[in-house]
Amino acid sequence: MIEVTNQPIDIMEQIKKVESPDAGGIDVFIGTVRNRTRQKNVVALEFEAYEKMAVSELQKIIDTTKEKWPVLKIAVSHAVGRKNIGELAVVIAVSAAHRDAAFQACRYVIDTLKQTVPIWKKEIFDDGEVWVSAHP
Amino acid sequence: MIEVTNQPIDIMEQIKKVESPDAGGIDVFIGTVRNRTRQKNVVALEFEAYEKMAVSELQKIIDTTKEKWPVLKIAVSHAVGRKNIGELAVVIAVSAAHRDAAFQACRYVIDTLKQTVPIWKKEIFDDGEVWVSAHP
Amino acid sequence: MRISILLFGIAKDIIGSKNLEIEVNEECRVNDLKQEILNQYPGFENLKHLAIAVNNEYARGETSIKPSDEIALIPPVSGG
Amino acid sequence: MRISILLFGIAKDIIGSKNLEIEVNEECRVNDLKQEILNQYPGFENLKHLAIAVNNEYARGETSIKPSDEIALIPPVSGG
Repeated sequence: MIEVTNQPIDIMEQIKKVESPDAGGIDVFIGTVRNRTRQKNVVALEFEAYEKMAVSELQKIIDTTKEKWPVLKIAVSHAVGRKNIGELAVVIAVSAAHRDAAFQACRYVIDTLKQTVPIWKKEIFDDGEVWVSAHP
Repeated sequence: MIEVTNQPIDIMEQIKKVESPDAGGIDVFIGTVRNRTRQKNVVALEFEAYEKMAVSELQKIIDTTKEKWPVLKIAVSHAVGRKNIGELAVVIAVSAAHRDAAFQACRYVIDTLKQTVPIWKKEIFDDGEVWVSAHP
Repeated sequence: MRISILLFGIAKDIIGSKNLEIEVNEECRVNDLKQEILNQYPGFENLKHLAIAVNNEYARGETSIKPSDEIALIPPVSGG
Repeated sequence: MRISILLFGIAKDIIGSKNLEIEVNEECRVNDLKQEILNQYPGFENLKHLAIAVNNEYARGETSIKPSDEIALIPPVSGG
């Protein structure tokens, strides 16, 4: 249920992974490449991952999430490589019997992913590039 | 961006409606028909809507949501008719520049939809049927 | 005057029809109509609550009703 | 002993390579390695923080390092 991929992420494939007859709700978060950041025009993002560790950190997040909320299944797909405006950076799908757990768990996965998973994002502008969050 | 339909809901169609180059995140809630409720096996759900009013109440929810959070686009599709286990009852997609607004707005839409939109759900069991929430 | 009312969900089951025709006084407000319905169909007393929509909007009790209005009974909703 | 370190993101740019070979004392802990890297490559001082992973896990400062370990520099992450 974890994938770090240089191919375009298939949203429906991620959703199908978490479908269940026990599910009353599925929450899906889709991170897309935005055209602006801090008042500058973004041309593209370039994602790099320490793949083995990224997968194991994502597995830890999924395990913790399942301890914290009564969810059924969790799927995470994160992109690596160059992604243009509107393309997908990450898709997280969480199914649960009740929607409250699905929403809270999905939010927790993306928030924690951004803090701990060894994936790095470079913003590419017309006039340069910046590794996001690297500097204080 | 609002649809009350007796056809199967197309999740990707709803997501495509809210895509935007300004979007950094899309949150999608998918309500699916669950096989159990209050310790009983559900065979199917039957949804009925007062369609014109349902659409206008959904529009009010969308308008209020856009006042409360900085979101870009909101799409809501709700099913009517008989839906079997695993089929889709509702899909809500919300795009925003930042994920916090997308999550909160999506949650608000489904929570408020369940309180105000004139749509009714009948649970069909092996041994009978019940209009959900009708009685105290 | 004669009022035509749209019925949905359990309201349809209680009355056994998709529509209800009911005779009310000329100066009829939403509260009066609701009372008249409860008098004629005590089954509604068992519901958690019962709202009335006038022209596709939830109506307050004091709203006046005309025969040309589109009126609907709104039993407790349960979409989603 | 000689340690091989995997580099990602801005760490790769600072050192100008995907790998760093570095000579450290036999009894080397994660904190010692980090100090040695900061001494040799002051560019890392400007980062918000710098973690070290040993065998695909975030490592504590007191963790001992063996040449057979898979070691990586983890500059501030920014996935999602």
